[in-house]
Amino acid sequence: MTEPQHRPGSGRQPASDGAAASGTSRAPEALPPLARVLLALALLGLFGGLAAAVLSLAQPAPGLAAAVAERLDESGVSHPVTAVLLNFRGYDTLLELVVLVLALMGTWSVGRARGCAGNAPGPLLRQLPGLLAPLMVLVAGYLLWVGAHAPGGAFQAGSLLGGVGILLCLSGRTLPPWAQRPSLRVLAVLGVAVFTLLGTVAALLPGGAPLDWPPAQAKTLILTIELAAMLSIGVILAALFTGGRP
Amino acid sequence: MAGLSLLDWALDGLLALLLLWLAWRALASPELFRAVVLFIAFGLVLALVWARLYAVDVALAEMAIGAGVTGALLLAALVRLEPPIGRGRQDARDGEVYDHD
Amino acid sequence: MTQPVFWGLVGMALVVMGLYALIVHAHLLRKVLALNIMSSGVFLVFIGLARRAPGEGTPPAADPVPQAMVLTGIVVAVAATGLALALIVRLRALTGRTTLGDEGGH
Amino acid sequence: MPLQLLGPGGLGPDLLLAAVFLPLAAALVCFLLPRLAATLGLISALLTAAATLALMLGVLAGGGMEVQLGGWQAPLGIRWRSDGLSAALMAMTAVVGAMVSLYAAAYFRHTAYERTYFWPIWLVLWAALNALFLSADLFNLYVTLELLGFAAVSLTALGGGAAALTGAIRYLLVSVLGSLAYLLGVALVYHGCGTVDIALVAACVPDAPRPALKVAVAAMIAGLLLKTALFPFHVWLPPAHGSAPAPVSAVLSALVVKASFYLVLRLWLDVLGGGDGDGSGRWLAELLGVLGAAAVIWGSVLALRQARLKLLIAYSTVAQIGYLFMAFPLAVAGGAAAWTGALYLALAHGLAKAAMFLSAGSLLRFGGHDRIAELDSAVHRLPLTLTAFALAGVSIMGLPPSGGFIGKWLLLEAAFQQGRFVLAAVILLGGVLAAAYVFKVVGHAFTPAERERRLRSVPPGMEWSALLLALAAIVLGLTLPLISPLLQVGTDAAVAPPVSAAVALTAGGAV
Repeated sequence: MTEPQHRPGSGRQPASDGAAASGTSRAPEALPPLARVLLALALLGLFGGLAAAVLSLAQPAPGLAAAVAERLDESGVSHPVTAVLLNFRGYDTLLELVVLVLALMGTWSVGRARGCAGNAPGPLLRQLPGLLAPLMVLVAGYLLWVGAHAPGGAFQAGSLLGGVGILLCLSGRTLPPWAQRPSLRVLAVLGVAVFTLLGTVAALLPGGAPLDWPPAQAKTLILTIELAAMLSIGVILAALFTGGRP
Repeated sequence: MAGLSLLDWALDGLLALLLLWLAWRALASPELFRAVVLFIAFGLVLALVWARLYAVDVALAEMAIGAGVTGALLLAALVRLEPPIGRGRQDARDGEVYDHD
Repeated sequence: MTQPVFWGLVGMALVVMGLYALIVHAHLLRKVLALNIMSSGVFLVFIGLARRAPGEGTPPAADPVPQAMVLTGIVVAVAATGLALALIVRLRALTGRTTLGDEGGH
Repeated sequence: MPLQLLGPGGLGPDLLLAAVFLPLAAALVCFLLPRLAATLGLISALLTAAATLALMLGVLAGGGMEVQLGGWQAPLGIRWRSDGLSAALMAMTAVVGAMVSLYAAAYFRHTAYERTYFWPIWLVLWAALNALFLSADLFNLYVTLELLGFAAVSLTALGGGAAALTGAIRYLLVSVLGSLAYLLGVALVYHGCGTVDIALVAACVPDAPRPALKVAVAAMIAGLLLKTALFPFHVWLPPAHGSAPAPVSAVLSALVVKASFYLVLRLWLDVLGGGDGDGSGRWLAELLGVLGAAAVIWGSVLALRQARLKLLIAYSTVAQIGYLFMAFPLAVAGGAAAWTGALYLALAHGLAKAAMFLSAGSLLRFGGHDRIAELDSAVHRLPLTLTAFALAGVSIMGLPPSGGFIGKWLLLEAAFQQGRFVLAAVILLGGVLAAAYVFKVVGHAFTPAERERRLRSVPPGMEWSALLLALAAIVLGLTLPLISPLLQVGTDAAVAPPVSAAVALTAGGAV
């Protein structure tokens, strides 16, 4: 970061803001020294309490590793973390996807996107996506597929896709016309929509419960949801990067 | 856990010190840009810690989301919050009016 | 002290450090950084302590349930960061402020 | 429809599903079709309210209901559990939600931009509330808390100005901090008990390592107090609630702060078994009571000193939250009626405070400002709105026959029976101060206009929804026989072993 711009009127800013804007000064701190010392002492006491809690936890630990292992073959996947994320505690994951969509709605409601970080991209940044993007998409696809039986899955894959979006944005490329507003929205809510729909259908089957995947179809259902979730996560993370609605 | 060798402890200790130091520098660094870069480094070291704790899924996610996307978000926001000299036009581009109150 | 307890303590230290920075700093971007470091600390407590149980297989895999929970937490944290930054950038564009404006500095 | 159909064996589980998934799906559709957002949003809001009220009738008729999500038993899976406590709060949410939706349809009619974002975010917020009231899983509750917080923050920022943005950012920081403290507690609970299911954790509490458990409970409750804005954690609330658009302020004050209060209560009753296990539970209850009493006085005094109507109402919320926590020392000392009183106050405050904020929004729309001293002659132009405000004020003051009266009466009774005269005095003083700030507003509204101003018309939808909510707050006081059994369903857990102890046993056997 080079010298920050001195805006007109910055003299009337709070002093702490002025200090923050000038890169050479000390970190802005809101509290006077005495209060900071007292705060540090109080937090030291807090750390003591927290440490006591950690130290008091007995060994061996109770945990759910055994319970997960026992029912793993009914989950449709052989990687325990994926089984927890998309089957045993799939409802958490659904709500987490809603959190992402909500962050997107909130960001879009605040203002328009102001382009990517601004600078005209240098030659490296212009060329990089051409090389990296296909590779990253490939790796994302691999991570999604491998998640069924080894570490990986929709979140890691989706964030890689998000990275692709960020790179493309930084390189100054614009979205192709088909990816403009309406389909962007569709992609963003796809994960939640597919998850909710399948979860509701599962509840309406005789003897079913919400998000209850029949063991025979579980793997297909989980991969379908993960595919949709990956696309949504990628689109949302990239859209969050642009900082506003398109 | 009982079979933790001296080497394991050395590695754990080193990682922990590095993690705490990076966190402290990221929080106390006077320059915001440096603070954000240190935070990204913190995320990468944390990913190593996850791998060391056999949480490979979390390590991957930390690298991609914790360090990668969060870092990118922070850097982008930093540019928008403190535009460097000569790039003030960008702020006015959207027709937004500053009212310095 | 065992390895899980060690990492649990490191996690708690990160929580406390983040809390200190959250209170002390006025700049909103620093507050966001502080919250992110705090949440990393919480995740470290969550996963570090999970290694107390003797794991199964080689290498001994960590308890998958805390791992899944921390994955959820990481995604929630990035969502919070994105939303917070969008609001902060907007506040800066409207008022020129990068602080809440009612603390410090005055 | 026969009530049995709504109970556990019949449509009950589907109603639980509808309460969460219907507003969620509707939010997605509203987001995808911004032009139809208002129409679709209003229809789905009314449907959600209907499903939730049917659910409450089902709980009244057939008792609590449970759904195992994904078909997995706890501790592996997540449970929804609907009992009287959650059904009562969900029903209040439904009434407030339906009226706020009606109000918002009129309020945002001419602001296309706010409208397209208000509806999806508001419906997600409603889904998050219902999900929170239903969840019986500590980690899942963390996710619902975050969802609720982000939705509330986004809605606050919808106000657009610098004040709204500052309020929203402070709200977000506080909300995330509170959630993190809660999550830290959940992590310790998981490592102490090996589960995050509420019933299983309750069964494990006697054997859990003490320091870890105490720190976990302290962290969770501290985080929730921050979110529910109990004194001295209240400073973030008035700016956020005072600067958001009126329907949003109503939702935040009436519903969102109640959610974290509900969770404190849930932890207290279902996890800690009423908190009288050992000395520290009683100590914590006394602390909460003292903070509550301080909130009643401090919030009321500050409300009285505000010049702007919406800030006055926001500080009144700070005070009314205090009453809810004053029930803790009274209930722990043996007065289970204090819980009923606190719940009654929570419900009555939700209805009345929503009515107040909606009225304030109408006055703001009408006069273009909400400066209390310049509300002159509003009564001639907006009689319905002023009536709504005054009726809501009756409930906030705690005058008969309102819901607020019943709640305060039950608390007072418990305080007198236990000889806690200081608490009783605070309860009465809070009522007097509330009367003062309500009459301050009403008095200014009755003064004749001194000068002509540019005045805008207020659509009838905005006036009537506020009035209906205020009437609901009054009628609540007359329905004690109907609602009291509902609240008993929840408080049973404090006296008898948890309803879900059977689940704990079967699940414990499965591990």
